[in-house]
Amino acid sequence: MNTLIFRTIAPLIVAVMVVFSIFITLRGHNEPGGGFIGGLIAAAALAILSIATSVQQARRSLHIHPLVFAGFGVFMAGVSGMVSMAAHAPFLTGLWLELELGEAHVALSTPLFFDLGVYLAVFGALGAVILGLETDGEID
Amino acid sequence: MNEAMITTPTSWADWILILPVVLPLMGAALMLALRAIRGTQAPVAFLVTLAVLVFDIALFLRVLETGPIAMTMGRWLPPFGISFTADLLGAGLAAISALVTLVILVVLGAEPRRHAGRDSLYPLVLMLLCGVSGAFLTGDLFNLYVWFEVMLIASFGLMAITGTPLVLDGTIKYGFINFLATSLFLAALGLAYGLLGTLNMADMAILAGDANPAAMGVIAALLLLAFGIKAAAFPVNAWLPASYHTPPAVISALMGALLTKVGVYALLRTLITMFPDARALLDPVIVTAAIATLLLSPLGAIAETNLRRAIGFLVMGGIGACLAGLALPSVDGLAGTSFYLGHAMVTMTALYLLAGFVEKVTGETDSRAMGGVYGAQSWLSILFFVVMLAAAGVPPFLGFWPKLMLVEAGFDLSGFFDGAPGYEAVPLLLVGAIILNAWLTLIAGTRLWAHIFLRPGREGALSEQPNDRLVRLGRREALIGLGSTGLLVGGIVIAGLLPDFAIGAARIAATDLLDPARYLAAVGLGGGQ
Amino acid sequence: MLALVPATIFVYLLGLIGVVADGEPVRIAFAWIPSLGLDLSFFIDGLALTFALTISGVGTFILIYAGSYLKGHPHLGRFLAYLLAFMGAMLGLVLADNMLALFGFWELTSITSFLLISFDHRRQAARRAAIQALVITNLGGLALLLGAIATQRLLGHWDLSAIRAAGGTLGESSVYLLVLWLFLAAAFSKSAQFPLHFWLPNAMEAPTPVSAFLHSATMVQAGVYLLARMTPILGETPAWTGILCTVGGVTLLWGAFAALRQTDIKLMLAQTTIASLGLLVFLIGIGSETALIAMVVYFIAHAAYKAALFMIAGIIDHETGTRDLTALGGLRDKLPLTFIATILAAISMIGLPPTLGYFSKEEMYLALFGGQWQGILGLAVLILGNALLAAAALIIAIRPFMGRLGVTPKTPHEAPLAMVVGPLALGVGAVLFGFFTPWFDEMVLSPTSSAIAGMAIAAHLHTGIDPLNPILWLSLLTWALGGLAYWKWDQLRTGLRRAAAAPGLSFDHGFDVFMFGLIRMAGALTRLWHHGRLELYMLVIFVLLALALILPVLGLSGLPAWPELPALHFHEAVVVVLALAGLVSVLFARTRLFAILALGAQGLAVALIFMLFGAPDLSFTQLMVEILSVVILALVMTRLNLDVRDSRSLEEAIRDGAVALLCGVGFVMVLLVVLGQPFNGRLSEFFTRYSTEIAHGRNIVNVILVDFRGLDTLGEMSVIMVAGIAILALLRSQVRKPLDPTPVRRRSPRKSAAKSVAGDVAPKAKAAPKARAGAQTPRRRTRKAGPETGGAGA
Amino acid sequence: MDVAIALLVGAFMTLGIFLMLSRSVIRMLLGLALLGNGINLLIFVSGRLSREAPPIVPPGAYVPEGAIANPLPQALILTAIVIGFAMFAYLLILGMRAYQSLDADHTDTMRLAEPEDGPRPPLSY
Amino acid sequence: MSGGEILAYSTTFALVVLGIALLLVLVRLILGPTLADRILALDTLTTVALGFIGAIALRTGYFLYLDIAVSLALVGFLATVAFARYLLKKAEAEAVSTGTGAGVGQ
Repeated sequence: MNTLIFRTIAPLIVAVMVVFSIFITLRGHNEPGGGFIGGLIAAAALAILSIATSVQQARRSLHIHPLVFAGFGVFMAGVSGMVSMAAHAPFLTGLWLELELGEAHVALSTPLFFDLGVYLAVFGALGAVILGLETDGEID
Repeated sequence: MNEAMITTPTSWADWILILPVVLPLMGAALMLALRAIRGTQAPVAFLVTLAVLVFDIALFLRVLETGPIAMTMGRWLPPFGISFTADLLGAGLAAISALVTLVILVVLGAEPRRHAGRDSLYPLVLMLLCGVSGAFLTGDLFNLYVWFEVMLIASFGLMAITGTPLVLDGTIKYGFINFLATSLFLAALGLAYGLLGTLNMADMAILAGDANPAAMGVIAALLLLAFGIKAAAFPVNAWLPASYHTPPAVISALMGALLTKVGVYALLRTLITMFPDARALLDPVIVTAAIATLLLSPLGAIAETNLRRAIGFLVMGGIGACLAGLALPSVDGLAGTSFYLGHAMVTMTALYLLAGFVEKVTGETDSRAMGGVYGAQSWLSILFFVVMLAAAGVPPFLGFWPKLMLVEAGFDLSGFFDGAPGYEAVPLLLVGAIILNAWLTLIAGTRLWAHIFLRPGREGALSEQPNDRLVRLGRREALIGLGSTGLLVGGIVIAGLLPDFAIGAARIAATDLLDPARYLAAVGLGGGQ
Repeated sequence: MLALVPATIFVYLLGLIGVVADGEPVRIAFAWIPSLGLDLSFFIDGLALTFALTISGVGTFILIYAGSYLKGHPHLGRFLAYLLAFMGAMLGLVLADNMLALFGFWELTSITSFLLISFDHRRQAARRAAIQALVITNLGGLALLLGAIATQRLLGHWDLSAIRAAGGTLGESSVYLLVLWLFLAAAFSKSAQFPLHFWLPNAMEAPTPVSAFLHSATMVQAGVYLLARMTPILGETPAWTGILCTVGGVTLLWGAFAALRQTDIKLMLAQTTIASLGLLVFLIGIGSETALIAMVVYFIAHAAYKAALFMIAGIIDHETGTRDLTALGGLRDKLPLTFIATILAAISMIGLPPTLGYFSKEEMYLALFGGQWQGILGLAVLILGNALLAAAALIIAIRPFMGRLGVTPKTPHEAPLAMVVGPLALGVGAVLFGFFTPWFDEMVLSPTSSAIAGMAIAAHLHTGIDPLNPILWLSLLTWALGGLAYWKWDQLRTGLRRAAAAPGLSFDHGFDVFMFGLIRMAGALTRLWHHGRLELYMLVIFVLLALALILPVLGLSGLPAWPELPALHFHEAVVVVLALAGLVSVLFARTRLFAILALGAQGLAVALIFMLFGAPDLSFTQLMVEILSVVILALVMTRLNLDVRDSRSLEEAIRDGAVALLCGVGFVMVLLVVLGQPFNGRLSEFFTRYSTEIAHGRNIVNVILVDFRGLDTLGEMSVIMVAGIAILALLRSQVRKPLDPTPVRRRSPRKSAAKSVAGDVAPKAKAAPKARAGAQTPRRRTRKAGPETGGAGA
Repeated sequence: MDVAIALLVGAFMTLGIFLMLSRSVIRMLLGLALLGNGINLLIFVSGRLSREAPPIVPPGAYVPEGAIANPLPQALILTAIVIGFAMFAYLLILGMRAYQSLDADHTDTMRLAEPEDGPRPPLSY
Repeated sequence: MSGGEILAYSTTFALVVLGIALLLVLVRLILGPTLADRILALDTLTTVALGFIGAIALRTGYFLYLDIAVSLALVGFLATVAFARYLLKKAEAEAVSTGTGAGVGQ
């Protein structure tokens, strides 16, 4: 797909999609969205990037092997469930930490990290599949 | 808060219920996240599995002491949160899964050549263990579905890891049929939710009695079909002999040990504990399937020349025995099934592992081309012989006891030897099938033994000439790989000689299966309902 | 050295003789499986003790003999280990009180026998014999198991001593015949009774010590032991007597005639063993006091002389290299000690006074003398059988040793002392016993026959030779007949051979027919069910699915009612039509791309349905998944040249369509049933109620996903992660493809394929010689179609 | 409307199963996808339908005003969709690899694991 | 007629029209005749669905549906891109195998 228009536009779209995916993930707790959808959008962005430029380029722009994202995401979700051990609560108990940073009111919670983990897992695994399909899996 | 959440604090000791699932999950995730450091995978996998085994055993002992225990995730009151519930059956099977995985990891580690797909192998093994543990310990039907899928995708990955044409063929059959099975499970689950409005197994067990019998019948029939496929019950067992012999032997061992057994476990859990009324409707089907599986599987093993494919048929024969227990729902029958499940896990692992060594020694997969192992590898031969006898249920090896319990259950349920005039014929049919199965299995086993071990050379004119293609196992492999398998077999022998503990535990497990009061109480439901 | 083990046991058991003879059986029990109410209990009464003494006594000599017989054999240690294991199992069998323990030992003897018969595993005949013996005895063993369980159910105890103490008997039970046949099947298979006798001659493939020990003196006697043991519980009924006498008598004659047909010493001995076993069964069947006494005496006598004769056969074989009676002769001077032993054993076998064999014959004739026509018939059978056995004994004692020296493969020398001492001692013992009859009566015979009969029997052997006693004349008749048979042996043998060959079918051959038939049937059935055609596997599943969906509904509630629910709006209907159109287009798509497009359209419609019914998150996810599916499909399809058209014939399509339609209808029906039921929405109400308050999230679906049911999500994301791993592994495996030994048939036209060939050939070329040199270098991408890959590619 | 969707479920199942019974792997995969969608819809209908009221609590409120769609089946289906997608992707790529290795996507050609004319068991000991 | 009613009528009208559009696109999707037609039909289907979602958002007052419309707009073209790429690759492959530049279509 070496058309000029697509190659020029694609990075822009990809950037928008990535930002949008993070946005969707973060607000998922209150509005439609969440880690799954965010991750899927991010993976779609990666697909567009790889089609518009090349797999190698898309892989380079990630810096890290996509499966590392996936592993890290699952690990993060697991950790966010384990935190409740310290609180003498069962696995995956939601713990909330309300931070007042000056004007901003930030709510940090284990479900948030869990959702971020989902995002990373979905993005990583699907990204790996999409890139791998073009290169026989050799995407190191 | 009180009406929504459990307020009693969870002690750290309670975490043994969830750690067998979380540890391998996080271990696998960590392996991926740190994939740059390659040499660590094998030791990490070993340590994680060892930890899981320790936790599983602790869990088992605790359940033995206090009865079933539960942990509801996120502190939400059951049935609203997901309750992990361990009764003796689940905990015991989880412990055995961890044990066989550990042995398999050791054997894998001792192999001189690394398998293809080395980066994925250990994470996949851990994820398989994770899925299996989850399936054994969860107390929520949808959650069970999720663990089934975890297990399934991990087994896909493992099975196709070498990517040879043979493996691909096997995996296609395995993959399509098994994914279809989980899809049917999902459909049954959806219907059950629509009917009962709940997903917690204990809660479902309570509500199922008053639900529409026709719909419950469909749900139970769907579950029987779905888990029957998973468990490789006749006539939906074709995927097993089509696929289990294709991957490397260690992977066959892992699958043969774990996957079908989870299917049987799910059958027990759903049809015995949760929907006993609907199961009664399905009895004729279960009996037919059990008898057919019992009789046809060893015939397959007799007919098959590919060694590991023949073992696949033996795996299915064991499933027939388990199904027989499902059709004999007394304490003895279910205890027999529970015991048999544990026995089959260990025995089939050992059998596949030994078959792997045999294939290495002979360089062949077809028993017709093998021969002369008895002369060259005494230890391997004796181990194989013992395991074969254990699989056939010859006393005093381990397989005998569960079969004995099943036969006794059949006699008791038939009432034939009570002295009373009337009796039920069906349990006697099952008893007959179990006995014939033992005999046919022995025939199959001795044939394999005679062809592979006793006969000096390969099939045909040269069969009386020594086999000159035999290779010696590497030192490390013989010592560690065969040694650990030998330890496993030693365990089988000792457990067969002193089965009291296992029988007692199986009895308790069966009692809890039949009368779920303690199970319900552990979840926090059932009181006053 | 190992012989010390049985010797010690023998001496120990000998010490118990006095205690047992005083009517105080010894019982030892360990708690074994309390949860099944099982004790590992041993019970030593006269019967058990007699058998145990025989086993350990003969075992001692056998072990001495075996060490010498197989001297220098590479697997001597293995052999002795099996032999000892067998002896342990056999002792356990006769001493066990618990029926399950008895069954366990019973099976162990079968297994050790399998290992011993197949000891010379290089010959197919040995393997066949081993399998045959195991298959037959195992079937009997399973019958024993069933019988034992049935007995326990009926009489309430696992322990035989407890059953006997309670006076339990099954004679009046309504299922007596069934249980009887179960036990008989076990005993007959183990003791080689007609028509299950044929495995025993084949078992002579085993080395001679094994034949001497297992297949004459001990293991085959297990069936006799079982019958004796069960006499108080099962015996003394017309069926018992009738069956046992018939089978025993037929076996006696069959074995005796078959013995005279042989020219191989071992085979002749094996056939006489069958005959003797028949005789023992016959005597148990009669069950009178004298018959039981005769049986005990005969058992002891037989064990001694038969083991001795087998060992002698082994010596002859060992020293001359042949066992053919027609080739042997004149060994008297070469093997003097062996000759003496042979004469002693043969005297006992013929039943000349004062050997034990004589006494047993006297007793058995006495038992039948003066009866009804059955008694006379039995007597005739016994006389004929004994006469033929005597002839066989004469043949074995005279042919190899007298006459001219035969031409044999090896020059005969006297065997080493270790081999001769056994037969000599046993032969002397068989004779000596005759001089200690009072002690023998009191210490062995009475307790043993009492134990069998279940009541006190005072045995007394008639030692005097009284010409007026008609029994003596019967004995004389027997000897005369035996002498005649010996004299006419050559003619007799030819005649018998012709008779045996006449039907063209033997039991032994029948076993092959059965086994091969079983194997062929197994092959056919397996090919029928496991044909390897995926679509048929699936078809079976879907047929079952249709039944599972439809039958319960039709059977339990009839056709479901059409629930009263609001109708669709126009735009909703349009979406449904879109979905249907997408579906049908997938079905009829003629090209790949169109199929994918139709799949996308159908997915879009599903997403819209989710949206219309208030599920934005679902709709969102469905859309994304559908798009990504289409992308992946398109990526895959660029590499393939697939045909998506249906290749089914019309009939197949109709068949599949009917099944599919039934499934679809079934799903609709069960859904209607479910929809007709009231809905229990308490889970959702709970989630709705607490989503914001406790879980701090306004999107209830998301809160369910990450909090209420977070564990599902954890599992789900791990599915995704594993799918990533698995797919990458799968894709990576194909890079190795060009290195297959088989030529590549199809290669995608992309450049990377060519690159990977160039990159990989070099390491392979380097690695190959190394691998051939045996170095186990882990090679990275090269795949070898070795055993671990399942021999793929071959 | 529940009934209409129930009928649609039936249509999905029928066509999905019909496609799964064809011998081409790619068609079977399409069938599997349809079957998956059908099952998702089945769960959706089982949890009862309601129109256009997403299960989202308005800002500032504790509980939603009025009736909302049943959220639990949605969460379940969401999980099932994603799992189904993972499986679909795996099987698709498996089919592709099988096609490359076995040279066709027809189940008739997939007879390596269970050869068409498999060896007869030897009649020996 | 109040504002609410006007909105209700107009959204119903919009849904009907969009529904008819959907059906028309469907016809194009099924009839083809070329692959390009069908790809464009699917693309248009996505666009019409966008409108559909918007109309529903207006009708129900749940503006969160618009987010979905936004993301659909963002991602929806990906399928079209993938198809386009597929066609290109296929044409390339055919050109390689037959030596002639095959056209797009079937």
